[in-house]
Amino acid sequence: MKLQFREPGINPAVLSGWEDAPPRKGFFTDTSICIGCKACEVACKEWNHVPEDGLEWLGTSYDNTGSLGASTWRHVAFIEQPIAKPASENGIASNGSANPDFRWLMSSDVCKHCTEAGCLDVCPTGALFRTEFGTVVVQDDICNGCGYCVPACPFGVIDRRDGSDSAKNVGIAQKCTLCYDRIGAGMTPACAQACPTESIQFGDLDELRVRAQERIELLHQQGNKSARLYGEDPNDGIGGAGAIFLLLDEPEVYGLPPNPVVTTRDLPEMWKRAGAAALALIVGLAAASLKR
Amino acid sequence: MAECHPVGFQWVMEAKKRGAKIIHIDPRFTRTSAVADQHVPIRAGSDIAFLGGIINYILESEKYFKEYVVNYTNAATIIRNEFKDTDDLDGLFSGYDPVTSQYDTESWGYRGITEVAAAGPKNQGTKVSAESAQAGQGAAQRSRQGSAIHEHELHRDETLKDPNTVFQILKRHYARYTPEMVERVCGVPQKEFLEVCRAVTENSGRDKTTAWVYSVGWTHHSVGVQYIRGAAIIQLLLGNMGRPGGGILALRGHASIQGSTDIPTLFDILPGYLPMPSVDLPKGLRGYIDSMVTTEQKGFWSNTEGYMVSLLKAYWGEKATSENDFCFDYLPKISGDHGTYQTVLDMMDDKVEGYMIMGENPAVGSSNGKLQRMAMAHLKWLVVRDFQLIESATFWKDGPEIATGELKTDEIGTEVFFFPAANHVEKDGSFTQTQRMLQWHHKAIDPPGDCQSELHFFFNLGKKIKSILADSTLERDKPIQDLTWDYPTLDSGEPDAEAVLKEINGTYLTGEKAGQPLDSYTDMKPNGSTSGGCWIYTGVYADNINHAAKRKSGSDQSWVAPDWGWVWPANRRILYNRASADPQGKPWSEKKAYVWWDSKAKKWTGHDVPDFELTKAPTYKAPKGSRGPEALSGNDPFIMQSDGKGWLFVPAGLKDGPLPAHYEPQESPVSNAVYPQQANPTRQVYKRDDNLSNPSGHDKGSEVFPYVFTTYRLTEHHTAGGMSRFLPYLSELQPEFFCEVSPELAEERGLRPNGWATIITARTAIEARVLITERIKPLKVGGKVIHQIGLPYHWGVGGEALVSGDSANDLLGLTLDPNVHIQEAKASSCDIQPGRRPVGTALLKLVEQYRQRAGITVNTSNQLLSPKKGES
Amino acid sequence: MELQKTFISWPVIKQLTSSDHLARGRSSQSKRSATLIPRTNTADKIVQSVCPYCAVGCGQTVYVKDNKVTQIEGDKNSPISRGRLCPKGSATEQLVNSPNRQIKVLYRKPFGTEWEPIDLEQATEMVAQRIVETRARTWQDKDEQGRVLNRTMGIAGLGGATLDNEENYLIKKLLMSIGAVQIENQARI
Amino acid sequence: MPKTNKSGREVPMVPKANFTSYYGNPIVKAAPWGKDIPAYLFLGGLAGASSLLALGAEVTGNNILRRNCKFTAVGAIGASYLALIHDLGKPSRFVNMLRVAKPTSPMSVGTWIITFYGPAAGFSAASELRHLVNSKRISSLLKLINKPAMIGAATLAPALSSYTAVLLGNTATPAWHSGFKEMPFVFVGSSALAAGGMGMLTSPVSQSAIARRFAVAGVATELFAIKKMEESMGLVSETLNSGTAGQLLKASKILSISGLIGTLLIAPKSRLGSIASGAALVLSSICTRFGIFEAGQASSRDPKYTVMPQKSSNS
Repeated sequence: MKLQFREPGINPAVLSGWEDAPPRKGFFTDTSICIGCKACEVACKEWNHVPEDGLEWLGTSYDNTGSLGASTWRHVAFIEQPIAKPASENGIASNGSANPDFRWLMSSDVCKHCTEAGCLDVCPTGALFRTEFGTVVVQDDICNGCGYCVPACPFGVIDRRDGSDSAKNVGIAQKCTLCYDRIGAGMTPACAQACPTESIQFGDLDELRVRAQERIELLHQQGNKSARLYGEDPNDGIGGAGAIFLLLDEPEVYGLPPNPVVTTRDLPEMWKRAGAAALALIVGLAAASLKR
Repeated sequence: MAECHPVGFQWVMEAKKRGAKIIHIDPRFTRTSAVADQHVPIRAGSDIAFLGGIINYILESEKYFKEYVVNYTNAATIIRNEFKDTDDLDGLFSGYDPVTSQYDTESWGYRGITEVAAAGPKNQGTKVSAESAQAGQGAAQRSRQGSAIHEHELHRDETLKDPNTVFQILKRHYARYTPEMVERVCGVPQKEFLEVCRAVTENSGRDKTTAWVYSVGWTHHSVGVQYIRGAAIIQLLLGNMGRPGGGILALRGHASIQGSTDIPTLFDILPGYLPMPSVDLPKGLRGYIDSMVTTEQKGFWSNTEGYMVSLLKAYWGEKATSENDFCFDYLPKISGDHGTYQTVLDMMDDKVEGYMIMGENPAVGSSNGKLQRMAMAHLKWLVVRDFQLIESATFWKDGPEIATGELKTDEIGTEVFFFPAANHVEKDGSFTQTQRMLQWHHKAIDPPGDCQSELHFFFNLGKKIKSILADSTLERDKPIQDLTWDYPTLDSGEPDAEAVLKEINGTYLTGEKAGQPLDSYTDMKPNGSTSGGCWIYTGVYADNINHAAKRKSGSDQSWVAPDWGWVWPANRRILYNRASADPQGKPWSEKKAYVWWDSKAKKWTGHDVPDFELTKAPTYKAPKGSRGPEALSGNDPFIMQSDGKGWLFVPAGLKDGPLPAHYEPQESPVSNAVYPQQANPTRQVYKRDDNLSNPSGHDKGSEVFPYVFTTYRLTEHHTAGGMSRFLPYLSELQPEFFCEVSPELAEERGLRPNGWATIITARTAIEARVLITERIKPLKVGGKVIHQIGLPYHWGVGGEALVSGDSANDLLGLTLDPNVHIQEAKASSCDIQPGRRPVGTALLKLVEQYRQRAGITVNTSNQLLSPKKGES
Repeated sequence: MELQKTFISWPVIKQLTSSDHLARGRSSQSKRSATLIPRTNTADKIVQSVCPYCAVGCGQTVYVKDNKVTQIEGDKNSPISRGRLCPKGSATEQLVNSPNRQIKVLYRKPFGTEWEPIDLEQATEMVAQRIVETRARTWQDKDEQGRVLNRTMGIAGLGGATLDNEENYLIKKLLMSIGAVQIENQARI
Repeated sequence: MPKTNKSGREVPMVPKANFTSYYGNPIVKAAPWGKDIPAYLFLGGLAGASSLLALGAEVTGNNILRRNCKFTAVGAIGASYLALIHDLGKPSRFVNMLRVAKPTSPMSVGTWIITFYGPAAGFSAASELRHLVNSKRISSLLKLINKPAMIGAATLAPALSSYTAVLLGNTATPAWHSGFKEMPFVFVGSSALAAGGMGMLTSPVSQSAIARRFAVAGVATELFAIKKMEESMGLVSETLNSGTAGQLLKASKILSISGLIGTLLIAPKSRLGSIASGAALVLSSICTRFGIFEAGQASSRDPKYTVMPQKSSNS
């Protein structure tokens, strides 16, 4: 029995016992065409019966959602920012000569469905598991709410739901399932289906990668040098994401970590260290016992 | 558009992907601006100057589409010598009567035509419903029922050189709308303005078309109709009407607001834009018809009598006979403006006893909210039908006036009935969407509890009224007794909606086809042998098929998708599409081919249903003395117009001028830089102390209200919130009322981010959270910095919604466009101060202090004619 | 037997006996997850509809199970919307099934301080009475010049833009017959 | 210019966070854990090291110490169970922990450790009470399993004392993850000083020499490891010195150093001194665990601890 923690380039579903896995599914969120309508947020909640997440006005542009969480599986970020380059260089949000130094970025964030998923790795119950589609799903009939997945996620996506006991799935870790039930029946996830501008695209991840590549090349050709892909590199710290993004600025501007690494990468080293420390404890005791 | 019609906006994004340039002209930087190629911040209320500037650019640089302009518009038509333009009359057109504040439009007419397109009785011609202007079936069109205008009678100069041609008048009129003037009035730098001009003109012509898209940002002005007219002139000059990718698209905000204009719940029209009978018309049906249609009427309005008689037959069935004028006098007569705002003022004056509100929330959604609520407290009875207990249903309990002490619950005598309504999945029926498409929605489940559709409720109500009056012998009760009201019902007791649709479509009453649905409005007869509830909808039920329910997948048919839903008229997707071909009937270009003359088959064909008589050759010349469609020549694409041409200049039918001229809003922080006349001299004002105005322009006291505010909607909410503020998923996305201000204004007034601000007008003061954003830019207007404040208007004060807050509409007063009686809601003046507003009587005191400081009386800003220089 | 089955389906055992040694995938799948199907698949009835919010006219597909709407989403066949919906359209199911939706008729007496329950039939009857009475009180046969008016200025209406064409038709028809002209809707606003 | 903190002491100037955050919102999420988890970190460590110390006492013939250590271990592990179950969002589903065995999940590994350790420690402790049992059969059974249970518990004990460091380290919580190399040593040191301290607290001076030496070794290890850990944490080490975490860790240091001094100078002579020193050490361990826990939570709340290290690893 070989305990392979990772094997880059391979469909993680295959590594997780789905020898006959269908092509890996994923999202490509092209923020350059996002209009910030939040249809994704609502469609997701409606389909998945995710409860309301607070009626608080945040004063952060048009974002009153704040961040992803147990009761927010899609989150549209709004960033009002000055830009330092001439409008013509920005093929996306160039907004005329009166306002050449300003743009309004919008981006719909979602679970990344990492190839190497910290949340899944640390889950002690198997509630979080890799589906045949290569996605990462919490099974709410299994999860016991240990909460370990929450700090394990390098993106701060998953969270344990608070609230009154009568509410749905309180005490259980919750996040995007990439509409496991829908895609199992050949349907499109609710958010991607609702998205008016195809900013959120769903499909076979390989195909989405190609599309993302083409799109970024086009934007670069049009002079939008700040455009970049996020999560598409299989050699990055999470082995590439199942939900990839086209961003127009640094990831942290959108509240995304710039170079996340799944914690499990360091786990073998951690176990070694823990072993050494355990040994040290034994040695310490032996020394204490011997030294008479 | 991305903000309020995100799903429609997918097509704009699609076009952008293919290289289209998107320009967004708006005071605010919105979600649309975020993805536009160019955002042009403009001073609210200055669009006519901007549009006029573009017209001037087109004419000066000769960028107009000459062949289109000469053949398809009235550019070559010669106007009467008596016509005097705004240049000559300090901003007025000829014919202004300072006593009545109205125009006599006679001098605007075509030379040689005695009663130039005098659209019905002069005081009636333009009582066009508010947003019919939006429908593209606008003011001008409906009043198009003018006398026949034949080419041989018209004076035309196709060289466009005659100084009295429309073309030359246009040129003179817009000569002063230079880029410098645009900058001075709109606050748009010339460079930026010229960028727009270039983009629009370069993207028009044989191979390309430009589309203009607008919403209530254009209609909510005291010169709203003229805003649309401005765009119409541009589109006609550039040849963008009746062609794919062109047009002026009105984006409307309610599922069937188009339908409620076509089959109107509006005071001034009957179904199909037939005018409501007015008291000052000659007597009877004949008088009504003759006032609109002459014996030699040209175009499709010539059969107005057929449409009207069919409607009367639909209403009163067999009781309507040629002997009794088809019960024409059963119809009530109007005698002026009975629009919703006039009605509310009448409520204040205790002239109205009962009010029925169906799916609207005037306490929040209508202008001068306080007036709305106070007026409801004057009623004897009020019926509210909605899904939720909206603020209009609970004003007597938790409205803002209870808090200020202006109303006391136990002193309000209004009897209130709240009826829960069924929603769209609980009933069959059709919506007409913004492009005139009827789409059927099928009933999925029964409504819960007491919920009922309006169809069911009004059917029952009608039966009850009929039964109460069944034995009456009074003359006035006969229209009720004789009304046909026997619809087949479903198990639930509600009427079969398809049966109603069939009645709307119309049927043959006699002959071998008796009982069969009509195929087309051309089948309608003035002799009582047909019935039909709305002539423009005829065909929706042709062949006994509910065409509104057609659902052939978009991917299984052509890009025009004719087999999805049904578009009036005649399932035609683009109106006046004859104009998509050149005068000879050939497409202007292959790329823009849409409808063309097939010379072999000798008929019009194409991707859409041709908006032209199918076999009328492009070369056809209307014979002398012909009438109706026959009188339209082969190159008259605008078949509802009395001369078959697109109107650059409107010789009749509008109340405030044949050409758009820039006037300042009722409340403006600047004086009119274009003309000495400050505001629309025919605007509708109300000199009442419950509807005061801020001082405007350079009037004393105007400095008390130095800022411009504009109201609008957000993606996350729906109008006055009845369908959004009660839903958790929408409420959480925009939970509180906020104002959008620039960092500069925040600095000037000491507003703190995420704090509170109080916004004050002569009507009231409201509070909002402060969102400081660079999306709002201060503008330089005539050397002065103008700050604008953005206010989304979705919130209201009440106890039932999940989220509530002050209503932006409370700030607005009532000043109306004279053509359509729509309020000016998009540009008014105000003051803003940091902190929350006072409560209780202190609030009233604050407003009173402001009024005193600004010296406001009922006459403030309500002098329609601006004083001449030196008079003041 | 049952115990044995339980034991074999114990993920630890599955984990040791399958290629999913780390228990990160198939062996951790619960029975419920393995048999999950979308609720759209179990609908009794699928109905075509149109979004009730703005006037774009997006197509909606309504799924019904046991006479309850279980899902409303975009209709992919619509050439207008291609299956897409905005946030409002996406919230339509909540509009329909809203737990705080008012489903009973309420009545407020003149000078009353609270709502009172009332029977639907009775309330409709009362409204009919009010209309007839007000109409009689405010009826105008002719104006001061003797011209025909045939109307009441005592009854007004507001609404229609959110209603069906058929409904607007009946409202207009009925109110024309009673002579109420002040019938308006959002199109004026 | 050197910056001074509230107490007026000079602190090293931290490079200014040069990045744009999303409205200052955190990127990673703080663990949704309450006080149960740091309490468990302490209790688990105490239990493990106590089981080990019990073995040492057995070998060195300190029977009272052995018995007390066993009781400490079983009490601590019992309280651990309660804490762990209490902290679950769905306590009724505790048993789902045994659905799978995942080496990628320290919590899963830990669950299996305590699943076996707990009964071992229990039986081991129970055998100390065998003379109170009337039934001869049970009494002899307890005697029989005493040694295997004690050895079994002692075998799992080092793992129990050290794995919790992996539990914290194997997260995206900046302060926990960045200290993963040294934290196991901090934790075993803390466990040892706590167990030793508890031994001193509960057992006569004459019996607890081994406990004192164990504690001294623990203090030395912990102090050294924590210093090393701070160094390797870089920017994130700020969180160890500020806020609640800073106060707790400062208290921990004072307690452990004073406990150390007491252990060396007073405890061998005075029962009271032994009790005081032992208590200081136990408290020190509690403060360490709560301090490190809090440092992690604080590091999650400020996006700079997530972004800055990642950006520097980028370039």
